[in-house]
Amino acid sequence: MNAQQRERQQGVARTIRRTLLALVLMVGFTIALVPLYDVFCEVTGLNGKTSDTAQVVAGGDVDTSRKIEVQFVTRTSAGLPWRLASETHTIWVHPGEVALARFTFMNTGLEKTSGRAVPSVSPSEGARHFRKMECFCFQEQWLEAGERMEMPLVFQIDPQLPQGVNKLTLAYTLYPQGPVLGGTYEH
Amino acid sequence: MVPELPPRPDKHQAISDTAAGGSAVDQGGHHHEQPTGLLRWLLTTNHKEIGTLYMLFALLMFFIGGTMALIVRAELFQPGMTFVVPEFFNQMTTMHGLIMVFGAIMPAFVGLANWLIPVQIGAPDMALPRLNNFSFWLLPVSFTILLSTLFMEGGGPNFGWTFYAPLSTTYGPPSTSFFILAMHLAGISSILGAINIIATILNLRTPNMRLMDMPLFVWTWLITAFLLIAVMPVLAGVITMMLLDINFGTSFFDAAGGGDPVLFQHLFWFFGHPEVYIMILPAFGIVSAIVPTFARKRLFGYASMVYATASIALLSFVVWAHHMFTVGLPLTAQLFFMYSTMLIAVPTGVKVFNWIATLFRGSISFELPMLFSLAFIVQFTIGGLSGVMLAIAPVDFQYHDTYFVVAHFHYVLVPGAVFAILAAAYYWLPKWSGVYPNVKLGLAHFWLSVIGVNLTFFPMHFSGLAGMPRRIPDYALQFADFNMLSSIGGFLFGISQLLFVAVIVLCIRKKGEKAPAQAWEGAEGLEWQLPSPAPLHTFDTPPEFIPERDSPSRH
Amino acid sequence: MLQVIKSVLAAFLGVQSEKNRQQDFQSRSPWPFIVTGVVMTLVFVLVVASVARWAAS
Amino acid sequence: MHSLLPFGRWLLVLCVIFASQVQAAAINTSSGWNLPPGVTSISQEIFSLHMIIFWICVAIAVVVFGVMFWSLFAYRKSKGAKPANFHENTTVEVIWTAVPLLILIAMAIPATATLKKIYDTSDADIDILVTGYQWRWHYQYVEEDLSFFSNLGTPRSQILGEEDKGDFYLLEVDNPLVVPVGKKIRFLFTSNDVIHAWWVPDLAIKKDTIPGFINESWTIIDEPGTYRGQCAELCGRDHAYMPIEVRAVSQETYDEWLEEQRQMLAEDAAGSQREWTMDELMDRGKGVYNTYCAACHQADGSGMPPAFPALKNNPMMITEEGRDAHIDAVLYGRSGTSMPAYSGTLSVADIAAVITYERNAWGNDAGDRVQPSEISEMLSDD
Repeated sequence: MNAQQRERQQGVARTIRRTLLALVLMVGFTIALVPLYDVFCEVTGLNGKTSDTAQVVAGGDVDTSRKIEVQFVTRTSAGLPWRLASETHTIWVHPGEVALARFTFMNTGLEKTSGRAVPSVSPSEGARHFRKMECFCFQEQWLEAGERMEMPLVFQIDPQLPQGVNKLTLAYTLYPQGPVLGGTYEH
Repeated sequence: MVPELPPRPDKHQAISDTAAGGSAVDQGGHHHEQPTGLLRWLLTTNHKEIGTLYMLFALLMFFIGGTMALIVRAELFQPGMTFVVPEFFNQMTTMHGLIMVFGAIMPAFVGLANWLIPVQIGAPDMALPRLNNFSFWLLPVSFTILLSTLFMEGGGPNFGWTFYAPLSTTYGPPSTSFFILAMHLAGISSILGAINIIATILNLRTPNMRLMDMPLFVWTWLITAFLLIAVMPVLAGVITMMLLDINFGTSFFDAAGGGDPVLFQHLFWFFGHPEVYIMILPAFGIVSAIVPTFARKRLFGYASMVYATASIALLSFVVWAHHMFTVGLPLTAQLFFMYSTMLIAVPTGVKVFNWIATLFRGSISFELPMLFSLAFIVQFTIGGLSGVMLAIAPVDFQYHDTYFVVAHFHYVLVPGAVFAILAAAYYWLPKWSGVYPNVKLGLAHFWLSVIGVNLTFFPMHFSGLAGMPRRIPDYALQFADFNMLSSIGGFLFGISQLLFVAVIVLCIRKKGEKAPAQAWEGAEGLEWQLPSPAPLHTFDTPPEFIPERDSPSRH
Repeated sequence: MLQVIKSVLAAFLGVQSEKNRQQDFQSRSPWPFIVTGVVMTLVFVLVVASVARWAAS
Repeated sequence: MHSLLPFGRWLLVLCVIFASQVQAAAINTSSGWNLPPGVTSISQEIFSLHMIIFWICVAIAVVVFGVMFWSLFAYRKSKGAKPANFHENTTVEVIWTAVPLLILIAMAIPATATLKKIYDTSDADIDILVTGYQWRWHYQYVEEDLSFFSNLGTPRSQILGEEDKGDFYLLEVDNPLVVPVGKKIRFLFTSNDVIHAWWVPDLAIKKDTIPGFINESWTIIDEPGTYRGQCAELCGRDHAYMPIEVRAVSQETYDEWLEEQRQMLAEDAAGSQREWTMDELMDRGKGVYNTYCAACHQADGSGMPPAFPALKNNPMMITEEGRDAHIDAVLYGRSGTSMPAYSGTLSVADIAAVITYERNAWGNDAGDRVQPSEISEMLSDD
């Protein structure tokens, strides 16, 4: 083995170390992308997701110069014999004002089951300005067969809401919770 | 992982300089005790043999994937559920895409890289010959698994080659886990191949050859290999998350558990868009080798070609969401991806202009590789222009997920990448086999392919604009004429590829005009100093390389 | 360093003057170019993002 | 090696074919070669953007291919062309980088303006929630308490070629979406299962419907008429069979239609209380079955085992013991299979009818009736 070949072999070893390092970094980056995406969405309102923990009331004045129409849409999904209804379709609030909306859950099935309401806000730019102080969507709910329960949503529209937005739609989709087997839900 | 160079026999007389007209010098055989027959191919660590294996595998996959495309085209020949049921149709479109992308185009380029990079940079072999063997043999395993899913209960993957969640997770067939396994194996194969190529290019160049002296094919592959290293882990990550969602109750992509189906698309296209460039950059390198040869004039703007390739590669990481204009991104994001996508057209345009400037005031002849390369330039440009149209987000609302998109990416990949691969085959076949490809068969292959491919894909622009969504087995009556044309074209193109097989068989059986070392008059590069066919072991002693004389960037 | 940045900028456009090109050829290590390229890509992203933000408002 | 002549001639022919195709595409805007200009101001803006960028691309193609083919023609080796020796020119390179850049910037400006208009969903008159299902659309008039499913209207016999295909083959539905002209309609999009995309070319709206998430878009339709579209995102087996039909009508007609729908709902509610005859149930059940069940279980109940079990002679459907399981399966679906829950999809009358039909058709002889009242009792809240 001559000098040139030794040098080449060392070079190859170095390159492999570097590419493997790059590979590991990329794997790490990929794993990091999932939480990064959530952070990114929360900051930019990319996907209309709202915060999944209770927020405190933002201080500051109520902006009485404008009124925002907040619209509620509810859906249930396959596999959960529940109904979810909102008391009203829309309420009008001033930015900064703390408001309350009531939702009624009903289990029309024959067994005790659990479900969770997943919120989404449109336009998605409004998502991060939709502050929820109390919401049934923070955790899963259990209902006995035939049980009916009323649950409140306490929220506030951040006065920072962009000027162009004057209507927010909050959609709740009710999903079954519990063991997920083979990709389909047991009920 | 211990890097290992192939042993260097001392008694061996290296071939250097021109051996014009020389027939194959038989010196490959006496190196080691080589197993013969099947075992030899199974265990080979020789870059030329592995390159051949890769290319034959790609050809086989091209025909399997092509047959699936013809099943699709047969169903679409006329409206109605006429030939196959929708479940099977969806499996065919999905498998066609997966096989063509991961089984045909990528392995074909890796095969070309294996064959050509060592001989173009004057290296005796790839840097990691055994790893090379391993990364090839992962592919047949991977695609056997993938194809076997078709025979499993519930059928194979039926969710499109982009496998969007939750169609591929919560609603996927039971065979999805096998599909994920197959993709993992193909991905590992690509990553290992990329590491090998980078190690070879950066370390085994003949003395005096600087990076800016490398042929463009080597340059494009170096950049492609970096892209592979960067994005294949992302693909692996996505499919692993799918696997967890399907089998272990996580919900990365399932809204029911707090996940987000759109996250899947972001991750997939963060891999997928660079992947698109992985499938086209080596084609740029091939065309940049062939056009100067038959224009008998040096490539115009060598350096700007390198720069343009690099900036295309970098920009390819920041345009992914143009595949997702309709998922409901906020306005700012929409604008960002529209602008960045439009800008990526600039370096791509530079490449086309450089090729044309190379032709300008050359001395042009029209041999088979040149014909395929010229067709590549025209057809790829058509695909590029429809790409610019697709970049305009508001208009993309009308184009998105229609046959216009199908026409666009097929123009880039079939009359584009596939034509470049065919051009490469015709260009280097004399070097590989020692004989020129049969001109009559080759001409027939070329013209039938050009007509077939354009007849297939050009009408798709119109069916798309007229409103035909992609991935549908049955369609409204106003799309019938265009689809009939596309189907006729598809069968013409598909069947005419048998001529290519005939050309290759003739070359392998050495039926044809013997080729000298310098097989093409205007060709430049170290590979043309080797006799045709190139012996199994070459450049055991690094060849002489004088940048002022041999570099493609000399003055 | 300035030279590398200039070269990378030129590379983005695919244009480079003869003299600079010669200079680039002299340096054997590609790393400064690669690092600068990645950094410039980030700068490019920020510029396009702020243009998009400006256009959206 | 071989002569240029056949090559050149072929290319010329090819160019002429291309050019004429492109020409025809551009001119016959209404003949199904091109995007429809559509019936909203946004769709027309998009159409003109499309035409501008199309002609720019044609112009670029003409120049680029012109220079290319002229070079191929003029510098043939067979005509004794000698190669020149230049291989770079900074001025030229700067020009051909700068010019495309300027063209692209010129394109980006109107595109940005249009995009901003598309995103302005404020001050809508009507809100409609569009939900994608495998494989049908569901429309909910948010302020009106009115909602319904919209299924493929083309009979299966046309799809299978047993009957001639109609003019609107695969583009017709049973219940079209009805909207008034001249009103700003805001669409909200979501999905029940996988991702679909709601696309009506004449309105230039294409938006993905994503399970658990909500998207929006808007339109003001200027001309009354029927506008057709399709699902544009692969959503499984019957992706091709979930068309969209939007009927834009005058405000008066719209109000009448709303009134009609309300009456039908009231009738349905009344219907769920009364006793239905076997014939009524079988008649209604057959229609429901063919719309919702026949794609998997087949019109003759033979199914496609193992994925979709046969209903004909299915023990569940011919015995008294199977009755509860049968009703349960239709109401809540079958876990681990692709059988969906229909309790939220179909009215109680439809559910009762289809179960009765399945128990008494194709030689099944359970002989019992399932009454709507029975179903509504099962579904009742208390």
